[in-house]
Amino acid sequence: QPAAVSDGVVRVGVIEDMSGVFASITGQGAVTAAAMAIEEFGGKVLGLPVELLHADHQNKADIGAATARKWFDEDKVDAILDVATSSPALAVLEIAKAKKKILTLSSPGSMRITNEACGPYVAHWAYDSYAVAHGTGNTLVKQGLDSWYFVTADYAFGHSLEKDAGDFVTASGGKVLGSIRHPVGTNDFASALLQVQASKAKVVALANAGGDTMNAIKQATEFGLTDGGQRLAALAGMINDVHGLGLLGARGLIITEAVYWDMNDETRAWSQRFFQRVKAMPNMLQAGVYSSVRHYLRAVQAAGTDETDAVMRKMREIPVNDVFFKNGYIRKDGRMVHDMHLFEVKQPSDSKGPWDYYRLINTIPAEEAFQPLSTSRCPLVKN
Amino acid sequence: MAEIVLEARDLSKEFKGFTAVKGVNLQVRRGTIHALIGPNGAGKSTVFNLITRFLPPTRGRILYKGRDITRARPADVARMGLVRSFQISAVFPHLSVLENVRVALQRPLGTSFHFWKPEASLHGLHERARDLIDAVNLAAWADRAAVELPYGRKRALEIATTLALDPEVMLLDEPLAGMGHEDIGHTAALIRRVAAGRTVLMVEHNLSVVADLSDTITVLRRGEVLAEGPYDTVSRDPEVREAYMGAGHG
Amino acid sequence: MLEIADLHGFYGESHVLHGVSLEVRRGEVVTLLGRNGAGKTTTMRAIMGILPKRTGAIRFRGAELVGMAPHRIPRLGIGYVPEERGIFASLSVDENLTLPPVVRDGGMTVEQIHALFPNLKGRGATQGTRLSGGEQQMLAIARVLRTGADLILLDEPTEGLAPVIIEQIGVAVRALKERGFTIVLVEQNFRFAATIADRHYVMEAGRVVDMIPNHRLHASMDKLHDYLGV
Amino acid sequence: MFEFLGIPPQALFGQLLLGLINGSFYALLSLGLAVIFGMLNVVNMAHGAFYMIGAFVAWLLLAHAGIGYWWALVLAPLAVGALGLVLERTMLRRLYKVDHLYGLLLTFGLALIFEGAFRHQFGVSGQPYPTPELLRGGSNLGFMVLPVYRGWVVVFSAMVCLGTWFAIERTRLGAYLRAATENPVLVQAFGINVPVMVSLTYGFGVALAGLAGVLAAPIYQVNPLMGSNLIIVVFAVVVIGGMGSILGAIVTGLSLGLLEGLTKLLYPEAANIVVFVIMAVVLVIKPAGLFGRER
Amino acid sequence: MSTQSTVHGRSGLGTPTPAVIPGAVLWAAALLLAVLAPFALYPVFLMKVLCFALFACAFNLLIGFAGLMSFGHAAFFGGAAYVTAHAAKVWALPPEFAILAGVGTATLLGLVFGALAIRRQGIYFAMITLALSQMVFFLALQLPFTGGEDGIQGVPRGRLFGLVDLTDPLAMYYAVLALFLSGFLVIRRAVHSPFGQVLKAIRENEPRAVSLGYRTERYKLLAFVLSASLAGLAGSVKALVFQLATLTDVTWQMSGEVVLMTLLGGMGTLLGPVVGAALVVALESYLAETSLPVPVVIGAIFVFCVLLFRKGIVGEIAGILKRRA
Ligand SMILES: Nc1ncnc2c1ncn2[C@@H]1O[C@H](COP(=O)(O)OP(=O)(O)OP(=O)(O)O)[C@@H](O)[C@H]1O
Ligand SMILES: Nc1ncnc2c1ncn2[C@@H]1O[C@H](COP(=O)(O)OP(=O)(O)OP(=O)(O)O)[C@@H](O)[C@H]1O
Ligand SMILES: [Mg+2]
Ligand SMILES: [Mg+2]
Repeated sequence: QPAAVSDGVVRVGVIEDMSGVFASITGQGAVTAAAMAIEEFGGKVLGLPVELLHADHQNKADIGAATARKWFDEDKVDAILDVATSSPALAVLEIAKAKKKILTLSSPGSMRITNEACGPYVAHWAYDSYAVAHGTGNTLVKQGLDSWYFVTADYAFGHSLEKDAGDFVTASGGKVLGSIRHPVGTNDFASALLQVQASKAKVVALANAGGDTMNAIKQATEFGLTDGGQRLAALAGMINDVHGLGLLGARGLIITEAVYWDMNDETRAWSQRFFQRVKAMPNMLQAGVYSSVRHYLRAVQAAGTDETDAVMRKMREIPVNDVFFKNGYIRKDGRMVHDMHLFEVKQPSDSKGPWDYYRLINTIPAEEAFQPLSTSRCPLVKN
Repeated sequence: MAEIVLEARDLSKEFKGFTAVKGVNLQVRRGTIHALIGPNGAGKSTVFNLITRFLPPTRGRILYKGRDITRARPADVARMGLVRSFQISAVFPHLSVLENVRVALQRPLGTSFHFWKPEASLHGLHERARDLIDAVNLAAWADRAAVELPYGRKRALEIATTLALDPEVMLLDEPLAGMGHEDIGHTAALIRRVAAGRTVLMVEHNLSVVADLSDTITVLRRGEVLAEGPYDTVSRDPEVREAYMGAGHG
Repeated sequence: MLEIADLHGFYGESHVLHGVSLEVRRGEVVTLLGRNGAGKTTTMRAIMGILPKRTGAIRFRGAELVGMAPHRIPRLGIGYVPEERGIFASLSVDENLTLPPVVRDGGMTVEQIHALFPNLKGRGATQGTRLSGGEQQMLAIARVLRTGADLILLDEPTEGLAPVIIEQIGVAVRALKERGFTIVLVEQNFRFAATIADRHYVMEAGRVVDMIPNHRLHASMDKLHDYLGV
Repeated sequence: MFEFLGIPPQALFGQLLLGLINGSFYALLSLGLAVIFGMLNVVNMAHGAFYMIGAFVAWLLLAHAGIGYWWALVLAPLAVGALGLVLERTMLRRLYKVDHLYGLLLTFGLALIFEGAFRHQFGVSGQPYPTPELLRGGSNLGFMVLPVYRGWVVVFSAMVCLGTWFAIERTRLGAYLRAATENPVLVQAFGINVPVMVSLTYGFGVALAGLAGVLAAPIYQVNPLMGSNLIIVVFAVVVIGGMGSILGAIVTGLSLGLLEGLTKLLYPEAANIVVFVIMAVVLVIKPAGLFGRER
Repeated sequence: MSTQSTVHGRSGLGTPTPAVIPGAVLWAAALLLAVLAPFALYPVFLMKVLCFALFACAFNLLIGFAGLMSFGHAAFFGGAAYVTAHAAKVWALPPEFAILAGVGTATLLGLVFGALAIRRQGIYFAMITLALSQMVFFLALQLPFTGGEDGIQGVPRGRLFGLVDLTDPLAMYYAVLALFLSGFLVIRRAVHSPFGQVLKAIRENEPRAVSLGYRTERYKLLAFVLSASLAGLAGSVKALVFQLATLTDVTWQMSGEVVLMTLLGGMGTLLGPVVGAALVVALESYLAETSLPVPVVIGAIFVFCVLLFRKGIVGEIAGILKRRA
């Protein structure tokens, strides 16, 4: 029933960081992933064209918000299917809620998305700070690394990473010795690292992402942190960071990700196609964008319309099944629940070449991977 | 002897170890024209700046009508009726002649901070402004921007503006500097006219005008008072002749 | 040595020199007399090429100065002592003295300069502008003597100076003349000028209106009164 | 073992040393700014951009021509200086006669162009630049591991600062510069080519920024925005030190670096703003700056 | 009364202006256009233009009429935006009080900045304001209530005076228009007030103004505070329009942007900043959809204006009209 599609086009958009600190983990890769999902549908759904818009918010919440507002008001965009970075994402979230439009988020990891800020048309896709903090935190504490010091990016995602990991550490009998905050896009971690070094904490947990994580790891090596016996944990580390640092700099890091390109034939095939276009392997954020766009289009197909309520109902009904995410489902608070994996970065000698970086050490089953609904602060959960 | 209206006591000014004014004592009597002369760098302008509080003195006191104004703010000194002119012509170049004078008249109105009042509230001042402009023979220029005036006319405007404050004491720093011969005569006459009922302290190099106008002359040299008195006395002082006037004058 | 023909000079829009012509022979002391604003300083600035705009011809030893880059002119051997003296406050006396580069052989040594201006001796480390007005004037003159320039332009060297110092400067100028320097002097104080100059050019409103050799000065007194209003 | 305000000496010395390193960058950058301001009366808002370009030139040399750090240390400042020279000749020169504010606005525009262009070309995520072979590793000072490279930065920039100070305050060339700052026309009338000197000064000033950029490359990522926030701090340094004072720029740069380090220990929250607070205080007490002359 | 179309304020008093009637017609037409605009154009875009126009007008009051160039006006704009956002969201104040709180903050900031900065002039003044505003930037980054990198989001627009529902775009637009107009009129009046006269005199020749008995620092300070308050008003309104307050509003690049708007439109003209703001905002939103790098284009315009176009659009037009007259 094509008539049910507003103005004859299904328009979806993604707002990414195209040139900032998070450009390599979101950016063009995320846009390409979305495009690949649409291509799988032949660029059409319900016989009508699917149009993909993308924008660069330059890591500024107001640009992100202004873009979303204009897309909804002026450009007849039906859904926004990713917004990179927590701050712009939360800003867009408010607008999407007010305008009753579907929003799925893969790139940001802030817990507020599925707690205080949750909404009926919002889904949080690939990961969140709880999931990665949980994975990495548990593993390290079990190894007896029980005193932690945080180097935290001063924004929603950083805070929630620190809080979630800190909670695990204390819950499993460890101690959090302190934390240092830094603005996003910091150049110099020297004085933070010096403080961390003086604290003699066993684990230096980096509650930041992208370029910040890489910078911090690089400088930690420079100041001899690891030589002094302290262990670095990149809580939101991703395969791109490993690639940027090189195995020599990143070896031994524990990283929790939802996907790895080299898991099975299916992922390898898809990732190779992705690699052809982006010159990098996908990380969980980009795979998440692919997954959410694909799922959205399936829901539109099933609903026979692009009307928000109907599509959202279908999105919750149909299980998420694609190359990377198996049997996922969207919970009441908007969380898309799926397995998470724990990886250790290989030693240079064990690697067969570029992008052969991870060794799987553990898979965290979907039920355990995410914040239990019982502790959710999402108002939708209570009613 | 008339009352002393302005007095400097042991006034000194040092600039980073260099003493520009050294223990100057100066007494200006009410109703007189008092000239301050001396070679370049003698400290005349500095004394002027000290008296009008544009520079803080290193030492010494300044008394105006018996009140100590050594620590007063320059704007306050002006409000008390002690108003100066500048060595280089000081007008508001892009305001009209009328507005130039009106700015001076407007202060006593007390509405100068009123940013919500219309400009029309100042129109009541126009009559008085035009009178003052007439007095210095600028009527023909009243609506022209000050920047368009020839040099000598700017000095006239400056005097009109100064008069608008109805000062008790006027301090004129080289009022004739850079003027052509015609302007000099005119302006000297103007100064004489406006000096009636006021006190004038002026710095001037033009000795013939000084001789003509002033009741008392103070000669400064290297920051110190060298001589003081009426022109005839001063100009016969051998030291003054040596330091300033040279063989040619007097 | 220096020949100026039909020189016009401008400050922005205002036309200040209206066809100045004069010549100076080697070894002469020549003065420019004239009222305030007659264009004397401007003429000197035009020679030095630091006037924003000028037309006409200025020939120095056969080289045309109009159109030449300003920094090349002094290198031909012309020294300039400006009206306002131009002593640099951020430089010591010695630095001021050695600031202008030596442009030709035959300049005076620092010892010779000290002999000529004893006041400058032993003041080398003093900040330039701390000197008294007269000493500053001496320094300004001394500064160009070192460079080997043999044509010296002096703009009002006696302005505002005590007669004692004027006398001293007169002695210095005569000494320079004896050494073979050529000097062009701008003076208001024509009593002073009369004691040292060979010839006088009189300027009025941007033109040279007369030339009076020094020996005819007394005979021309009336004319001068007219010109200068003294 | 002694303690300072309850801070263990390790932390104290460590942070102070880091402060000194930051201070070296402040000093180098504010020195360039001061030189330019002194001669041209231009507040060079593009200074941070030139710093960034210096780092990028080093990176480009390495990535595309295989030319390493030591050559970059020479070539990058030359390249940046040449760029500055061209800009001075073609643009800045036209503004000397109008209000000095226009110089500030022009260089602000240039900064936007440069940063925008590099950002467009290279993204802001930053390019890694390896520490030169010779300066790798750290040396254990007891209270901290000092990366050799950072030590080198302190020593080298101190040398450059001293050299510049000496050249300007103690040589003939410096005398020309200072004189031309006061009265360019007269200096020209002494046979010195002032316009060329002005161009060269601007070139030299920005070359110093370029040099700082090369020095920074191995420490921080090479990043199009690396200069944009740093430069405001440097402005504050210059205001505190007194505009146009060479010595003021160097001394204030280093001491503020130290002070910032100290603040990071005592009250880390204030570390970013301590410089500005000091600026406000200095303005109240000595409006011309600590070493400045009132103009 | 002199009613001039270009309001440059420099032509002589009492000279009859031939453009009296066309001037009035022009104003009326502009007002009508502003009232009808949201039916043709995207209201949020228009509101953004109005906010920045007010911001630029406030900045212009200082540079154009007091001769002081602030390079730190983002502090007032952004500072007010934060406080308004916080007041509306956390304290749940109605919009009129939230705006008042923002403007009050900007005024206080203006007082502090002004007291420090007016000790110096020219480029020093610019640098000091720049540095002080950077301090506000860091405060905004670190103070707990500002939300760091996230800013304050989801600010409720609320009901104006408990009556007008501002979530309606048209209602919001007219509210913004009204606020802009009142800000604009305050500036226009201030420029032509007794205060404005003194300010002009100070700009022209400060020592002379002092010698006439004016305590010039106080006038400059008042001008600074006035300008800061109005910049704050612009920021407060912007926070409500976009329902957020973020670091962008307090960066020094924002301070630079408002300089550009004013420069482009014409410093010291009343309408210039409005034209400049409209142009820059339109340009930015156009550029955002192309692949051209925005800062480069903006920077190029800056360089162009400074080198060749210093009077700005309105300034140039006024110049041409004057020459023909
Ligand atoms: N701000 C200053 N810093 C240092 N020295 C100064 C300053 N102002 C003036 N002087 C010095 O103080 C002395 C007196 O200067 P002043 O201007 O009072 O002289 P004057 O008698 O007015 O001369 P003129 O006839 O040229 O106006 C001069 O030697 C001058 O160099
Ligand atoms: N920088 C300038 N800009 C514009 N006009 C100028 C400038 N300098 C001088 N003038 C004008 O040029 C004319 C000639 O000035 P100049 O200085 O050459 O006179 P002068 O003969 O040296 O006088 P004085 O005896 O006062 O030194 C005067 O009318 C003067 O007002
Ligand atoms: Mg549609
Ligand atoms: Mg002269």
